[in-house]
Amino acid sequence: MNNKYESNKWQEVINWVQKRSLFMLHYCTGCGAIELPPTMTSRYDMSRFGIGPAATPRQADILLITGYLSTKTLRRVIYTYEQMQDPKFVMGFGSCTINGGMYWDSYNTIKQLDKYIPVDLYIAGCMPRPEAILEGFLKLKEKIETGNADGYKKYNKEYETYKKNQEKVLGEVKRRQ
Amino acid sequence: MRSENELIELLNRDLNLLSVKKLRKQNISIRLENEELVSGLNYLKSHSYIHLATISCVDWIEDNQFELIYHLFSYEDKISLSVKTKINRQKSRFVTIKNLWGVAKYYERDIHDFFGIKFTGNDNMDELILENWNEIPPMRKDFKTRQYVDKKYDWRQYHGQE
Amino acid sequence: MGKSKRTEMFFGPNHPGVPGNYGINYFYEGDTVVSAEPNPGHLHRGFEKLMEEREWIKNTPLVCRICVMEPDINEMVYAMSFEAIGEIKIPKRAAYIRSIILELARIQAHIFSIGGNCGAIGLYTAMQWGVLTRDYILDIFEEITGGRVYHIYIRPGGVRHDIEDVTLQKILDLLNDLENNRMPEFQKLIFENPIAQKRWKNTAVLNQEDALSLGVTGPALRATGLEHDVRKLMPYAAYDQVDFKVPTGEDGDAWTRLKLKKDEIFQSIKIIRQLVNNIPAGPVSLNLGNALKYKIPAGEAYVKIESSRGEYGYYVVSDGGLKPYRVHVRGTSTPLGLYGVETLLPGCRIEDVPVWAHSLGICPPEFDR
Amino acid sequence: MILNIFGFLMMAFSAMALGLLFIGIARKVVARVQKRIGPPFYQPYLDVLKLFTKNSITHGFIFDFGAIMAFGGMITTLFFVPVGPFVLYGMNGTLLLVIYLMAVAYLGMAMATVGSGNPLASVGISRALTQMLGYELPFIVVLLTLIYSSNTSSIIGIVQAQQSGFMNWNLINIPIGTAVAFIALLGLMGKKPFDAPVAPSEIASGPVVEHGGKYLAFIMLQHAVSVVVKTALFVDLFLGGGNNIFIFIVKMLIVWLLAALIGSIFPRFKVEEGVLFYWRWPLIAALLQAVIIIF
Repeated sequence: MNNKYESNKWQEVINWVQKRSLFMLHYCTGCGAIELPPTMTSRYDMSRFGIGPAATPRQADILLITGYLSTKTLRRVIYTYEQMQDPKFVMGFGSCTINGGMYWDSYNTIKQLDKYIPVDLYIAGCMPRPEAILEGFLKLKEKIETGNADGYKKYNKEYETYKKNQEKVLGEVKRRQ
Repeated sequence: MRSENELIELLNRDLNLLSVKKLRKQNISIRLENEELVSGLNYLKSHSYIHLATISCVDWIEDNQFELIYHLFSYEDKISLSVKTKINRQKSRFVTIKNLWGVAKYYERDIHDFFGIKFTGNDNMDELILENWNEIPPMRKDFKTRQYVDKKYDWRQYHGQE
Repeated sequence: MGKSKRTEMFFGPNHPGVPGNYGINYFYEGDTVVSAEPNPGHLHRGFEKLMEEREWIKNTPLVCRICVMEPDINEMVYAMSFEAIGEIKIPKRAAYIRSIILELARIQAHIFSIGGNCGAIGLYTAMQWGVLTRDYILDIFEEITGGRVYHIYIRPGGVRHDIEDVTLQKILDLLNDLENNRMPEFQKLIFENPIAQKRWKNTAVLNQEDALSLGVTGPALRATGLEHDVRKLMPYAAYDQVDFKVPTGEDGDAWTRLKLKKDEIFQSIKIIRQLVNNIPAGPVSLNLGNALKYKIPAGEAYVKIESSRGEYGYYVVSDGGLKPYRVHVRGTSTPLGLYGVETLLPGCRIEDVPVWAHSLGICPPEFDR
Repeated sequence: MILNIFGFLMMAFSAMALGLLFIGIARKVVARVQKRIGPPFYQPYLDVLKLFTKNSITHGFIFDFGAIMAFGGMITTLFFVPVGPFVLYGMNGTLLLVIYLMAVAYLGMAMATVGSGNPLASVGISRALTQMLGYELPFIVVLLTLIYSSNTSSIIGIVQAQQSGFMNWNLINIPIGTAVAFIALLGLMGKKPFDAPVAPSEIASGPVVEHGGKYLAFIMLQHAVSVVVKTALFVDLFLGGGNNIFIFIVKMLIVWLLAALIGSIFPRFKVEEGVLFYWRWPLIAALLQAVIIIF
């Protein structure tokens, strides 16, 4: 995988801007979503870092997969992800997205999120504390600045692989723009 | 307001019980024949057991039977009453009680999802919780989760792991 | 005849107003919902199957994840069903500690729910304050159990470890702060807010007849005037040792339910004060032998307790083995979230749909399981 | 000619910059009410810049045209509203023209909505147009009173009539009317409690639900300009305008922050409740004011 980022002044400016303003899609896919309100609101207040909630996928930059994904949700997540506009970033949130976590032997949850959509960053923990989430956001910002958060490019490039994996779990996935 | 023993007496008198058990304080379970279940529930509903908490199903694979348990509660007697009946596992068909409690419609759909039991009279038996499920229903005892998971999902490979 | 102007709308799963990952597909004409259908199952993890595959004790960390709003309820009801089948009597101090934990959980759930209701009508300041206030209770939980959200504290045979006196004092301080500083703020901001009243009054009305036939419990039932509370009907833990009232309302609308929740917070504060002041000394858990080899005789139990939204029940069957033979979870909002959507939502306005869902306490993970 | 175009561009860009600054400050203030620190005041600039770097998807010609119409409509309105000493057009009738032009932006949004075909957006825009019926009625009554009392329908004329001291402000002359106009201003700006058209928890940000990337950036800029236009209009009409641009901006900021603070402690009205609210007390008050002024 070639992550080498070409030094380009214009691209640098774009990355700098993108890093400082991130709209997070308000989609609670799992129980991790319970730690998002504290992160968003008064006590931890992630808006300090320029991260705010967005109501619809069209407006959002970050897709947070907050915890386990049942296959039924995975389908919606794929639709949502494909509706989002580039550049878009995915954060896997909690152990469940990494290897199934608590639900490693459940028949209805996926075990590994990055098989189905590209993940830029994982936050471990069940569930991650608000501090961990903030730390994750800061790490993501670093990655964006250095141009390493390129999951969406990978998705376009290796689309067929992802599609194959998705269809293995879901059957047919109807795609609409 | 009846006590547990009064209730058992009443039920023995009016219903054709297969068995009755006082499980613990404020907890009674009774067993009815398949055919008498709906009329029995109807009787209980008219005797202040108006709260249907849920319908559970247990797969007794060794006896080749499914057991349906209707959990009722009376706000007057303050007794939680479980009404049970067993049905054949192969036939896996039973009658709906949605005319007694409309909400049972969804409990039955849920049981249909997880056990594959069809309820006659309940017209909507579409998938509720699961989506595109084409294995044997997951809550049956002969459904092996581990095998299914191994087949369907990929495990994450860690460095240094076989 | 004019053409029917029905339009389909997907309210969730990806929608900011929906509580959790849950969908309601409805058709609307003008601004009114004419037919609705729930679309649950996005959070299905197969808990009941997973629990059949794990030993009794290993289920303790699992059950709390069924409902994330109030995880302790699940731990409690699971432990209670284990004890009911095994006919185990837990120490008195453990019962007191359990009640304290459950009441704290109730307060945090109520505050969170009030905040969520305010978010649904656009009163974001109250939502922010609500989450902030809840966080202080989570701090107490963290001190007692080590976890903010999932505590894994109440286990079969008692609780995991003792509460220290310092922490009990902290709980009392927190309650004082809540009662004297924070609740009056909420009172001014939410309950004396004319527009909020306008939005909630006569909205999402659930009458007594419907509530009983659906099997609705908790604040939604009490708001219609019935004084039904599992804590009073079938006392568990240490609830028979304390003196408290069950607040009821009349109208059965969203406003009444919210006021009830506020009153219940004060009742819970009262309960915790009594419990903390009268807590007996002694052990906090029984020694049941090797944790991985817990065994209880064959049997069954349907156990229910009062969560912040109503009756939460577990039906547990044991065949005498190392693992439960069958566990069935009856989530509180199951009747409302499934059948209630179909029957009660039609006639509601589009802008009242989130108010409906939040004020009736729809919590999708507990019916998806 | 070239100088004129340059002037227009300068005005448009500085209005955008000022509007975004206002939005940033309001976010910060509201955050303090909510007991948090809040984003830096320059966050809206970054948001807009970022949105311009994003890919965006169109939903057809009508969608594009609607977005341009919304943005262009608002910019055009700006040229007719005196912002401090900057007056581009001062002819008679600008006041009514401005009210008329402000609707163009909404119509543009409505077109974009049609283009996107999203039911949430159509609900949102129908709410916005319904709400317009609500606040315009008392607002127009107040404006007619104003035109009557100042003997001119040119905004700059009304400003000039209020010069020479605080006591000449319309705030003092027609106090009830000012209050009514302020309430109407809340609806005009879509501030709470009159933000039903964009209610995120009900209809997922309403008309802009399908706007992503550059389209959303245009909508944000349009919003920024509209903040400037509407607060400037209010300052011109009731708070004596201003020859000094700084004093003028401070007055605008006060109006804007007052609106933001009110928004932070109220939930939103249902749309028809909002309309009925406007048709009740504000309308009666406005008519009362008119009667007082005329007789």
